[in-house]
Amino acid sequence: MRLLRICLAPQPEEVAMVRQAISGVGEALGLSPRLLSDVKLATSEACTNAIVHAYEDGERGAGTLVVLAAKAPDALVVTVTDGGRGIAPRIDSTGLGLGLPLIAALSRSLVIREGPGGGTEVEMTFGLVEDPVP
Amino acid sequence: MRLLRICLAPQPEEVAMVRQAISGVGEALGLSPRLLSDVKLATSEACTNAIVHAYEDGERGAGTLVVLAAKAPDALVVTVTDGGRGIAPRIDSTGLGLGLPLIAALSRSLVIREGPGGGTEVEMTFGLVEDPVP
Amino acid sequence: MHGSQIEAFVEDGDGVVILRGEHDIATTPDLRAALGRVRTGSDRILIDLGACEFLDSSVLGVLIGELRHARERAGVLIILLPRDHASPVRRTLELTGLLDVFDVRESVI
Amino acid sequence: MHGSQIEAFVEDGDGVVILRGEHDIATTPDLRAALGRVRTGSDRILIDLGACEFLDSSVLGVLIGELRHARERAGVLIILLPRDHASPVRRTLELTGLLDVFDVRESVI
Ligand SMILES: Nc1ncnc2c1ncn2[C@@H]1O[C@H](COP(=O)(O)OP(=O)(O)O)[C@@H](O)[C@H]1O
Ligand SMILES: Nc1ncnc2c1ncn2[C@@H]1O[C@H](COP(=O)(O)OP(=O)(O)O)[C@@H](O)[C@H]1O
Repeated sequence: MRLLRICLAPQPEEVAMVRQAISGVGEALGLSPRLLSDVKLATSEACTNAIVHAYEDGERGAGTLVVLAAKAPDALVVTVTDGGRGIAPRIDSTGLGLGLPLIAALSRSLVIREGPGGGTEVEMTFGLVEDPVP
Repeated sequence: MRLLRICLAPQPEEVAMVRQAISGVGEALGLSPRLLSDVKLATSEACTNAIVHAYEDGERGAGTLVVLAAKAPDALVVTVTDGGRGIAPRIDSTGLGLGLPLIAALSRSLVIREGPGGGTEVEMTFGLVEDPVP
Repeated sequence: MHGSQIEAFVEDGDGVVILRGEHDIATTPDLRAALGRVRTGSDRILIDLGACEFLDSSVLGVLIGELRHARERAGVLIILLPRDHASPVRRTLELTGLLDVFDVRESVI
Repeated sequence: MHGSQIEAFVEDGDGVVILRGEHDIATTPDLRAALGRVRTGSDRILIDLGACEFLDSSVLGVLIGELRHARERAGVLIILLPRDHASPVRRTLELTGLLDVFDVRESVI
Protein backbone atom coordinates (compact mmCIF):
# COMPACT_ATOMS: atom_id res chain seq x y z
CA MET A 1 0.00 0.00 0.00
CA ARG A 2 1.56 3.27 -1.09
CA LEU A 3 1.78 5.84 1.68
CA LEU A 4 3.96 8.50 0.12
CA ARG A 5 5.50 9.55 -3.15
CA ILE A 6 7.59 12.70 -3.46
CA CYS A 7 9.63 13.85 -6.42
CA LEU A 8 12.16 16.50 -5.64
CA ALA A 9 15.22 18.22 -6.92
CA PRO A 10 18.41 16.55 -5.67
CA GLN A 11 19.42 19.58 -3.62
CA PRO A 12 20.62 19.76 0.00
CA GLU A 13 17.75 22.05 1.05
CA GLU A 14 15.18 19.38 0.14
CA VAL A 15 16.26 16.71 2.61
CA ALA A 16 14.58 18.32 5.63
CA MET A 17 11.29 18.22 3.76
CA VAL A 18 11.69 14.50 3.04
CA ARG A 19 12.34 13.85 6.73
CA GLN A 20 9.23 15.78 7.66
CA ALA A 21 7.12 13.81 5.18
CA ILE A 22 8.49 10.43 6.25
CA SER A 23 7.96 11.37 9.90
CA GLY A 24 4.34 11.97 9.11
CA VAL A 25 4.08 8.52 7.55
CA GLY A 26 5.81 6.90 10.51
CA GLU A 27 3.61 8.68 13.01
CA ALA A 28 0.48 7.59 11.14
CA LEU A 29 1.75 3.99 11.38
CA GLY A 30 2.24 4.42 15.13
CA LEU A 31 5.99 3.81 15.09
CA SER A 32 7.78 4.19 18.41
CA PRO A 33 9.95 7.32 18.76
CA ARG A 34 13.10 5.23 18.26
CA LEU A 35 11.86 3.54 15.10
CA LEU A 36 10.68 6.89 13.84
CA SER A 37 14.08 8.42 14.32
CA ASP A 38 15.75 5.42 12.66
CA VAL A 39 13.49 5.74 9.61
CA LYS A 40 14.17 9.48 9.43
CA LEU A 41 17.93 9.07 9.65
CA ALA A 42 18.16 6.22 7.13
CA THR A 43 15.91 8.03 4.64
CA SER A 44 17.89 11.22 5.12
CA GLU A 45 21.19 9.42 4.49
CA ALA A 46 19.89 7.77 1.32
CA CYS A 47 18.69 11.12 -0.04
CA THR A 48 21.96 12.80 0.88
CA ASN A 49 23.92 10.10 -0.97
CA ALA A 50 21.82 10.70 -4.07
CA ILE A 51 22.41 14.45 -3.77
CA VAL A 52 26.14 14.18 -3.11
CA HIS A 53 27.17 11.22 -5.26
CA ALA A 54 24.64 10.51 -8.01
CA TYR A 55 25.25 13.54 -10.18
CA GLU A 56 28.27 15.33 -11.54
CA ASP A 57 28.39 18.88 -10.27
CA GLY A 58 26.95 20.41 -13.41
CA GLU A 59 24.20 17.83 -13.86
CA ARG A 60 22.37 18.02 -10.57
CA GLY A 61 20.07 20.69 -11.92
CA ALA A 62 18.48 18.25 -14.36
CA GLY A 63 18.54 15.39 -11.85
CA THR A 64 15.68 13.68 -10.09
CA LEU A 65 15.13 12.18 -6.68
CA VAL A 66 12.04 10.14 -5.86
CA VAL A 67 11.10 8.98 -2.38
CA LEU A 68 8.43 6.35 -1.98
CA ALA A 69 7.00 4.84 1.18
CA ALA A 70 4.79 1.77 1.19
CA LYS A 71 3.35 -0.45 3.87
CA ALA A 72 4.00 -4.18 3.67
CA PRO A 73 2.14 -6.54 6.04
CA ASP A 74 4.54 -6.00 8.93
CA ALA A 75 6.97 -3.47 7.55
CA LEU A 76 7.48 0.01 6.22
CA VAL A 77 9.39 0.06 2.94
CA VAL A 78 11.07 3.30 1.90
CA THR A 79 12.64 3.57 -1.55
CA VAL A 80 14.95 6.39 -2.63
CA THR A 81 15.68 6.47 -6.36
CA ASP A 82 17.93 8.79 -8.30
CA GLY A 83 18.55 9.05 -12.03
CA GLY A 84 22.28 9.49 -11.64
CA ARG A 85 25.46 7.77 -12.79
CA GLY A 86 24.96 4.64 -10.68
CA ILE A 87 26.62 3.59 -7.47
CA ALA A 88 30.36 3.05 -7.50
CA PRO A 89 33.12 3.67 -5.01
CA ARG A 90 34.61 7.12 -5.30
CA ILE A 91 38.05 7.40 -3.85
CA ASP A 92 37.73 11.16 -3.64
CA SER A 93 34.51 11.09 -1.63
CA THR A 94 34.82 13.68 1.09
CA GLY A 95 32.46 11.64 3.25
CA LEU A 96 33.54 9.27 5.95
CA GLY A 97 31.81 6.28 4.43
CA LEU A 98 29.31 6.13 7.27
CA GLY A 99 26.18 6.39 5.13
CA LEU A 100 25.67 2.90 3.72
CA PRO A 101 26.66 0.96 6.85
CA LEU A 102 24.50 3.34 8.89
CA ILE A 103 21.49 2.67 6.67
CA ALA A 104 22.21 -1.07 6.90
CA ALA A 105 22.38 -0.83 10.69
CA LEU A 106 19.14 1.15 10.93
CA SER A 107 17.04 -0.98 8.59
CA ARG A 108 15.87 -4.56 8.76
CA SER A 109 17.14 -4.98 5.23
CA LEU A 110 18.78 -2.76 2.65
CA VAL A 111 18.64 -3.42 -1.08
CA ILE A 112 20.80 -1.51 -3.56
CA ARG A 113 20.09 -2.01 -7.25
CA GLU A 114 20.10 -0.10 -10.48
CA GLY A 115 17.08 2.16 -10.79
CA PRO A 116 14.68 2.04 -13.74
CA GLY A 117 16.33 5.13 -15.22
CA GLY A 118 19.87 3.83 -14.80
CA GLY A 119 20.61 5.53 -11.49
CA THR A 120 20.52 3.94 -8.07
CA GLU A 121 17.56 2.58 -6.14
CA VAL A 122 17.97 2.15 -2.40
CA GLU A 123 15.18 0.18 -0.74
CA MET A 124 15.05 0.15 3.04
CA THR A 125 12.71 -2.07 5.04
CA PHE A 126 11.85 -1.23 8.63
CA GLY A 127 9.86 -3.21 11.19
CA LEU A 128 6.71 -1.60 12.58
CA VAL A 129 7.59 -2.62 16.11
CA GLU A 130 11.03 -2.58 17.69
CA ASP A 131 13.04 -5.78 17.48
CA PRO A 132 13.32 -7.54 20.84
CA VAL A 133 17.12 -7.04 21.00
CA PRO A 134 17.90 -3.45 20.03
CA MET B 1 19.35 -24.60 -7.30
CA ARG B 2 22.26 -24.70 -4.89
CA LEU B 3 25.64 -24.74 -6.56
CA LEU B 4 28.00 -24.26 -3.64
CA ARG B 5 28.08 -24.14 0.12
CA ILE B 6 31.31 -23.60 2.03
CA CYS B 7 31.75 -23.01 5.73
CA LEU B 8 35.06 -21.58 6.70
CA ALA B 9 36.93 -19.87 9.47
CA PRO B 10 36.77 -16.07 9.14
CA GLN B 11 40.50 -15.77 8.50
CA PRO B 12 42.37 -13.83 5.79
CA GLU B 13 44.02 -16.96 4.39
CA GLU B 14 40.63 -18.47 3.50
CA VAL B 15 39.48 -15.83 1.02
CA ALA B 16 41.62 -17.12 -1.86
CA MET B 17 39.94 -20.49 -1.48
CA VAL B 18 36.48 -18.91 -1.68
CA ARG B 19 37.48 -17.11 -4.88
CA GLN B 20 38.71 -20.34 -6.36
CA ALA B 21 35.47 -22.12 -5.50
CA ILE B 22 33.24 -19.34 -6.83
CA SER B 23 35.32 -19.19 -10.01
CA GLY B 24 34.58 -22.86 -10.53
CA VAL B 25 30.87 -22.17 -10.16
CA GLY B 26 31.01 -19.23 -12.55
CA GLU B 27 32.95 -21.21 -15.15
CA ALA B 28 30.44 -24.05 -14.96
CA LEU B 29 27.69 -21.50 -15.64
CA GLY B 30 29.62 -20.23 -18.65
CA LEU B 31 30.06 -16.68 -17.36
CA SER B 32 32.14 -14.35 -19.51
CA PRO B 33 35.62 -13.50 -18.17
CA ARG B 34 34.42 -10.07 -17.08
CA LEU B 35 31.40 -11.37 -15.21
CA LEU B 36 33.57 -14.03 -13.65
CA SER B 37 36.02 -11.46 -12.38
CA ASP B 38 33.17 -9.30 -11.07
CA VAL B 39 31.70 -12.23 -9.14
CA LYS B 40 35.14 -13.11 -7.73
CA LEU B 41 35.84 -9.56 -6.61
CA ALA B 42 32.43 -8.95 -5.04
CA THR B 43 32.48 -12.29 -3.21
CA SER B 44 36.01 -11.63 -2.04
CA GLU B 45 35.06 -8.19 -0.70
CA ALA B 46 32.05 -9.55 1.18
CA CYS B 47 34.19 -12.25 2.81
CA THR B 48 36.89 -9.75 3.69
CA ASN B 49 34.32 -7.49 5.35
CA ALA B 50 33.12 -10.39 7.47
CA ILE B 51 36.70 -11.22 8.42
CA VAL B 52 37.72 -7.64 9.18
CA HIS B 53 34.56 -6.18 10.69
CA ALA B 54 32.20 -8.88 11.97
CA TYR B 55 34.21 -10.08 14.94
CA GLU B 56 36.08 -8.46 17.76
CA ASP B 57 39.74 -9.37 17.62
CA GLY B 58 39.51 -12.05 20.28
CA GLU B 59 36.34 -13.63 18.93
CA ARG B 60 37.26 -14.45 15.38
CA GLY B 61 38.51 -17.87 16.40
CA ALA B 62 34.98 -18.97 17.30
CA GLY B 63 33.43 -17.15 14.35
CA THR B 64 31.82 -18.56 11.25
CA LEU B 65 31.63 -17.58 7.62
CA VAL B 66 29.32 -19.32 5.19
CA VAL B 67 29.36 -18.78 1.44
CA LEU B 68 26.46 -20.04 -0.65
CA ALA B 69 25.95 -19.87 -4.38
CA ALA B 70 22.65 -20.66 -6.06
CA LYS B 71 21.32 -20.38 -9.56
CA ALA B 72 18.13 -18.43 -10.13
CA PRO B 73 16.44 -18.54 -13.56
CA ASP B 74 18.64 -15.86 -15.07
CA ALA B 75 21.01 -15.04 -12.26
CA LEU B 76 23.73 -16.27 -9.95
CA VAL B 77 23.03 -15.47 -6.30
CA VAL B 78 25.96 -15.49 -3.88
CA THR B 79 25.30 -15.13 -0.16
CA VAL B 80 27.99 -14.45 2.43
CA THR B 81 26.85 -14.82 6.03
CA ASP B 82 28.77 -14.23 9.21
CA GLY B 83 27.77 -14.80 12.82
CA GLY B 84 29.29 -11.55 14.04
CA ARG B 85 28.18 -8.40 15.77
CA GLY B 86 26.07 -7.07 12.90
CA ILE B 87 26.80 -4.35 10.42
CA ALA B 88 27.30 -0.83 11.74
CA PRO B 89 29.55 2.03 10.73
CA ARG B 90 32.88 1.94 12.49
CA ILE B 91 34.59 5.27 12.58
CA ASP B 92 37.92 3.60 13.29
CA SER B 93 37.76 1.33 10.26
CA THR B 94 41.18 1.35 8.65
CA GLY B 95 39.55 0.62 5.31
CA LEU B 96 38.78 3.19 2.67
CA GLY B 97 35.10 2.39 2.58
CA LEU B 98 35.38 0.98 -0.94
CA GLY B 99 33.95 -2.46 -0.15
CA LEU B 100 30.19 -1.93 -0.03
CA PRO B 101 29.93 0.52 -2.95
CA LEU B 102 32.23 -1.76 -4.95
CA ILE B 103 29.99 -4.76 -4.30
CA ALA B 104 26.96 -2.64 -5.23
CA ALA B 105 28.67 -1.58 -8.47
CA LEU B 106 29.63 -5.14 -9.38
CA SER B 107 26.31 -6.80 -8.67
CA ARG B 108 22.90 -6.43 -10.23
CA SER B 109 21.50 -6.09 -6.72
CA LEU B 110 22.93 -6.15 -3.22
CA VAL B 111 20.89 -7.02 -0.14
CA ILE B 112 22.21 -6.50 3.38
CA ARG B 113 20.18 -7.92 6.25
CA GLU B 114 20.63 -9.51 9.63
CA GLY B 115 21.74 -13.13 9.35
CA PRO B 116 19.85 -15.99 11.03
CA GLY B 117 22.47 -16.10 13.78
CA GLY B 118 22.43 -12.37 14.42
CA GLY B 119 25.38 -11.48 12.20
CA THR B 120 25.24 -10.03 8.71
CA GLU B 121 23.97 -11.62 5.52
CA VAL B 122 25.14 -10.10 2.25
CA GLU B 123 23.28 -11.35 -0.81
CA MET B 124 24.66 -10.46 -4.22
CA THR B 125 22.83 -11.16 -7.47
CA PHE B 126 24.70 -11.29 -10.76
CA GLY B 127 23.39 -11.61 -14.29
CA LEU B 128 24.51 -14.64 -16.30
CA VAL B 129 25.20 -12.54 -19.36
CA GLU B 130 26.74 -9.09 -19.45
CA ASP B 131 24.37 -6.15 -19.36
CA PRO B 132 24.15 -4.32 -22.69
CA VAL B 133 25.66 -1.12 -21.27
CA PRO B 134 28.70 -2.06 -19.17
CA MET C 1 10.36 22.48 15.06
CA HIS C 2 11.95 21.60 11.76
CA GLY C 3 14.05 24.70 11.31
CA SER C 4 17.69 24.86 12.14
CA GLN C 5 19.75 27.45 13.89
CA ILE C 6 23.44 27.89 14.64
CA GLU C 7 24.77 30.24 17.30
CA ALA C 8 28.49 30.83 17.69
CA PHE C 9 30.38 32.96 20.21
CA VAL C 10 33.47 33.05 22.39
CA GLU C 11 32.89 32.99 26.15
CA ASP C 12 35.64 32.99 28.79
CA GLY C 13 38.08 32.04 26.06
CA ASP C 14 36.02 29.00 24.98
CA GLY C 15 34.61 28.80 21.48
CA VAL C 16 30.95 27.84 21.76
CA VAL C 17 28.72 26.63 18.93
CA ILE C 18 25.09 25.84 19.67
CA LEU C 19 23.03 23.80 17.20
CA ARG C 20 19.25 23.91 17.44
CA GLY C 21 16.74 21.98 15.40
CA GLU C 22 17.66 19.65 12.55
CA HIS C 23 21.12 19.63 10.96
CA ASP C 24 22.17 17.92 7.78
CA ILE C 25 23.99 18.40 4.48
CA ALA C 26 22.16 21.70 3.99
CA THR C 27 23.51 23.24 7.19
CA THR C 28 27.06 21.85 7.26
CA PRO C 29 28.48 24.84 5.34
CA ASP C 30 27.13 27.19 8.04
CA LEU C 31 28.40 24.89 10.76
CA ARG C 32 31.87 24.84 9.23
CA ALA C 33 31.85 28.62 8.98
CA ALA C 34 30.71 28.99 12.59
CA LEU C 35 33.46 26.68 13.81
CA GLY C 36 36.00 28.60 11.76
CA ARG C 37 34.93 31.84 13.46
CA VAL C 38 35.20 30.64 17.05
CA ARG C 39 38.24 28.44 16.52
CA THR C 40 40.70 31.29 16.23
CA GLY C 41 41.97 32.13 19.67
CA SER C 42 40.13 29.37 21.57
CA ASP C 43 41.94 26.26 22.77
CA ARG C 44 38.66 24.76 23.84
CA ILE C 45 35.64 24.34 21.58
CA LEU C 46 32.24 23.36 22.94
CA ILE C 47 29.62 22.14 20.50
CA ASP C 48 26.29 22.13 22.24
CA LEU C 49 23.79 19.66 20.79
CA GLY C 50 21.39 19.99 23.74
CA ALA C 51 18.70 21.47 21.51
CA CYS C 52 19.68 19.60 18.36
CA GLU C 53 16.85 17.38 17.21
CA PHE C 54 18.52 15.61 14.32
CA LEU C 55 21.95 15.24 12.80
CA ASP C 56 23.18 13.11 9.94
CA SER C 57 26.52 11.64 8.92
CA SER C 58 27.60 14.79 7.11
CA VAL C 59 27.36 16.71 10.40
CA LEU C 60 29.30 13.90 12.08
CA GLY C 61 31.93 14.41 9.39
CA VAL C 62 32.27 18.06 10.42
CA LEU C 63 32.50 17.13 14.10
CA ILE C 64 35.23 14.60 13.37
CA GLY C 65 37.08 17.12 11.25
CA GLU C 66 36.92 19.53 14.19
CA LEU C 67 38.27 16.86 16.52
CA ARG C 68 41.26 16.39 14.20
CA HIS C 69 41.80 20.16 14.14
CA ALA C 70 41.68 20.23 17.92
CA ARG C 71 44.17 17.40 18.26
CA GLU C 72 46.58 18.95 15.79
CA ARG C 73 46.84 22.11 17.83
CA ALA C 74 46.62 20.26 21.16
CA GLY C 75 43.25 21.83 21.83
CA VAL C 76 40.11 20.34 23.30
CA LEU C 77 36.75 19.61 21.71
CA ILE C 78 33.78 18.88 23.91
CA ILE C 79 30.41 17.71 22.62
CA LEU C 80 27.42 18.49 24.82
CA LEU C 81 24.52 16.06 24.34
CA PRO C 82 20.80 16.33 25.10
CA ARG C 83 20.04 15.15 28.61
CA ASP C 84 17.32 12.88 27.29
CA HIS C 85 19.08 9.53 26.83
CA ALA C 86 16.53 8.51 24.20
CA SER C 87 17.29 11.53 22.01
CA PRO C 88 17.90 10.80 18.32
CA VAL C 89 21.18 12.72 18.45
CA ARG C 90 22.55 10.51 21.19
CA ARG C 91 21.45 7.38 19.34
CA THR C 92 23.17 8.55 16.14
CA LEU C 93 26.44 9.09 17.96
CA GLU C 94 26.08 5.73 19.65
CA LEU C 95 25.36 3.81 16.43
CA THR C 96 28.42 5.28 14.76
CA GLY C 97 30.67 4.53 17.73
CA LEU C 98 31.30 8.23 18.27
CA LEU C 99 30.20 8.30 21.90
CA ASP C 100 33.55 6.63 22.60
CA VAL C 101 35.54 8.92 20.34
CA PHE C 102 34.41 12.34 21.53
CA ASP C 103 34.75 13.93 24.92
CA VAL C 104 31.02 13.93 25.63
CA ARG C 105 29.18 15.81 28.41
CA GLU C 106 25.59 16.67 29.19
CA SER C 107 24.13 19.90 27.91
CA VAL C 108 22.30 22.23 30.24
CA ILE C 109 20.09 23.62 27.49
CA MET D 1 47.72 -19.89 -10.78
CA HIS D 2 46.14 -19.05 -7.46
CA GLY D 3 49.28 -18.53 -5.44
CA SER D 4 50.72 -15.13 -4.74
CA GLN D 5 54.23 -13.83 -4.80
CA ILE D 6 55.89 -10.53 -3.95
CA GLU D 7 59.33 -9.54 -5.18
CA ALA D 8 60.99 -6.35 -3.96
CA PHE D 9 64.32 -4.83 -4.90
CA VAL D 10 66.07 -1.56 -5.64
CA GLU D 11 67.29 -1.04 -9.20
CA ASP D 12 69.02 2.11 -10.50
CA GLY D 13 67.77 3.89 -7.39
CA ASP D 14 64.15 2.94 -8.03
CA GLY D 15 62.26 0.84 -5.52
CA VAL D 16 60.53 -1.97 -7.43
CA VAL D 17 57.80 -4.23 -6.08
CA ILE D 18 56.40 -6.95 -8.34
CA LEU D 19 53.13 -8.64 -7.46
CA ARG D 20 52.30 -11.96 -9.08
CA GLY D 21 49.14 -14.02 -8.73
CA GLU D 22 46.24 -13.06 -6.47
CA HIS D 23 46.55 -10.43 -3.77
CA ASP D 24 44.11 -9.68 -0.98
CA ILE D 25 43.77 -9.12 2.75
CA ALA D 26 46.02 -12.14 3.36
CA THR D 27 48.97 -10.69 1.45
CA THR D 28 48.72 -6.99 2.37
CA PRO D 29 51.01 -7.39 5.41
CA ASP D 30 53.75 -8.76 3.12
CA LEU D 31 53.07 -6.02 0.58
CA ARG D 32 53.38 -3.34 3.26
CA ALA D 33 56.64 -4.87 4.45
CA ALA D 34 58.02 -5.06 0.90
CA LEU D 35 57.18 -1.41 0.27
CA GLY D 36 58.77 -0.45 3.57
CA ARG D 37 62.01 -2.18 2.50
CA VAL D 38 62.37 -0.52 -0.90
CA ARG D 39 61.01 2.87 0.15
CA THR D 40 64.11 3.88 2.09
CA GLY D 41 66.50 5.60 -0.24
CA SER D 42 64.27 5.52 -3.33
CA ASP D 43 62.46 8.62 -4.53
CA ARG D 44 60.66 6.59 -7.11
CA ILE D 45 58.62 3.48 -6.40
CA LEU D 46 57.37 1.20 -9.16
CA ILE D 47 54.65 -1.29 -8.32
CA ASP D 48 54.42 -3.78 -11.14
CA LEU D 49 51.01 -5.43 -11.46
CA GLY D 50 51.78 -6.90 -14.88
CA ALA D 51 51.52 -10.45 -13.55
CA CYS D 52 48.94 -9.70 -10.87
CA GLU D 53 45.77 -11.66 -11.53
CA PHE D 54 43.57 -10.29 -8.77
CA LEU D 55 43.59 -7.52 -6.23
CA ASP D 56 40.95 -6.39 -3.80
CA SER D 57 40.14 -3.14 -1.99
CA SER D 58 42.55 -3.87 0.84
CA VAL D 59 45.42 -3.93 -1.66
CA LEU D 60 44.07 -0.69 -3.14
CA GLY D 61 44.22 0.72 0.38
CA VAL D 62 47.94 -0.08 0.57
CA LEU D 63 48.55 1.46 -2.87
CA ILE D 64 46.76 4.64 -1.84
CA GLY D 65 48.71 4.74 1.41
CA GLU D 66 51.91 4.48 -0.62
CA LEU D 67 50.78 7.31 -2.88
CA ARG D 68 50.29 9.50 0.20
CA HIS D 69 53.75 8.54 1.46
CA ALA D 70 55.21 9.42 -1.93
CA ARG D 71 53.49 12.79 -2.02
CA GLU D 72 54.58 13.65 1.50
CA ARG D 73 58.23 13.22 0.62
CA ALA D 74 57.78 14.64 -2.90
CA GLY D 75 58.52 11.22 -4.37
CA VAL D 76 56.92 9.42 -7.26
CA LEU D 77 54.77 6.29 -7.33
CA ILE D 78 54.17 4.52 -10.62
CA ILE D 79 51.75 1.66 -11.07
CA LEU D 80 52.47 -0.72 -13.95
CA LEU D 81 49.36 -2.47 -15.27
CA PRO D 82 48.89 -5.65 -17.28
CA ARG D 83 48.98 -4.94 -21.00
CA ASP D 84 45.74 -6.85 -21.44
CA HIS D 85 43.08 -4.14 -21.26
CA ALA D 86 40.50 -6.71 -20.17
CA SER D 87 42.55 -7.76 -17.14
CA PRO D 88 40.66 -7.94 -13.83
CA VAL D 89 43.28 -5.73 -12.19
CA ARG D 90 42.72 -2.94 -14.69
CA ARG D 91 38.96 -3.22 -14.27
CA THR D 92 39.24 -3.00 -10.48
CA LEU D 93 41.30 0.18 -10.72
CA GLU D 94 38.86 1.58 -13.23
CA LEU D 95 35.76 0.81 -11.17
CA THR D 96 37.23 2.53 -8.14
CA GLY D 97 38.30 5.59 -10.10
CA LEU D 98 41.96 4.89 -9.36
CA LEU D 99 43.09 4.87 -12.98
CA ASP D 100 42.76 8.64 -12.76
CA VAL D 101 44.48 8.94 -9.40
CA PHE D 102 47.64 6.95 -9.98
CA ASP D 103 50.43 7.55 -12.45
CA VAL D 104 49.71 4.44 -14.51
CA ARG D 105 51.93 2.83 -17.17
CA GLU D 106 52.03 -0.47 -19.00
CA SER D 107 54.01 -3.32 -17.56
CA VAL D 108 56.47 -5.21 -19.72
CA ILE D 109 56.05 -8.42 -17.73
N1 LIG E 1 23.08 7.33 -4.93
C1 LIG E 1 24.40 7.13 -5.23
N2 LIG E 1 24.88 7.33 -6.49
C2 LIG E 1 26.18 7.12 -6.78
N3 LIG E 1 27.11 6.68 -5.87
C3 LIG E 1 26.70 6.47 -4.60
C4 LIG E 1 25.33 6.68 -4.21
N4 LIG E 1 25.24 6.37 -2.89
C5 LIG E 1 26.47 6.00 -2.48
N5 LIG E 1 27.37 6.07 -3.50
C6 LIG E 1 28.81 5.69 -3.46
O1 LIG E 1 29.00 4.89 -2.30
C7 LIG E 1 30.04 5.45 -1.48
C8 LIG E 1 29.77 5.15 -0.02
O2 LIG E 1 28.64 5.88 0.43
P1 LIG E 1 28.49 6.20 1.98
O3 LIG E 1 28.67 4.93 2.75
O4 LIG E 1 27.22 6.93 2.19
O5 LIG E 1 29.75 7.11 2.32
P2 LIG E 1 30.13 8.62 1.92
O6 LIG E 1 28.89 9.28 1.40
O7 LIG E 1 30.61 9.21 3.20
O8 LIG E 1 31.23 8.51 0.90
C9 LIG E 1 30.07 6.92 -1.84
O9 LIG E 1 31.34 7.48 -1.58
C10 LIG E 1 29.75 6.89 -3.33
O10 LIG E 1 30.90 6.62 -4.08
N1 LIG F 1 30.14 -8.23 7.84
C1 LIG F 1 30.19 -7.08 8.53
N2 LIG F 1 30.01 -7.07 9.88
C2 LIG F 1 30.06 -5.91 10.59
N3 LIG F 1 30.28 -4.68 10.02
C3 LIG F 1 30.47 -4.63 8.69
C4 LIG F 1 30.43 -5.80 7.87
N4 LIG F 1 30.64 -5.41 6.58
C5 LIG F 1 30.79 -4.07 6.59
N5 LIG F 1 30.69 -3.58 7.86
C6 LIG F 1 30.76 -2.15 8.25
O1 LIG F 1 30.53 -1.37 7.10
C7 LIG F 1 31.62 -0.44 6.92
C8 LIG F 1 31.83 -0.16 5.44
O2 LIG F 1 32.35 -1.32 4.80
P1 LIG F 1 33.20 -1.17 3.47
O3 LIG F 1 32.41 -0.34 2.51
O4 LIG F 1 33.57 -2.53 3.00
O5 LIG F 1 34.47 -0.31 3.87
P2 LIG F 1 35.76 -0.66 4.78
O6 LIG F 1 35.82 -2.14 4.96
O7 LIG F 1 36.89 -0.10 3.99
O8 LIG F 1 35.56 0.10 6.09
C9 LIG F 1 32.80 -1.05 7.63
O9 LIG F 1 33.74 -0.08 8.04
C10 LIG F 1 32.12 -1.73 8.81
O10 LIG F 1 31.90 -0.81 9.86
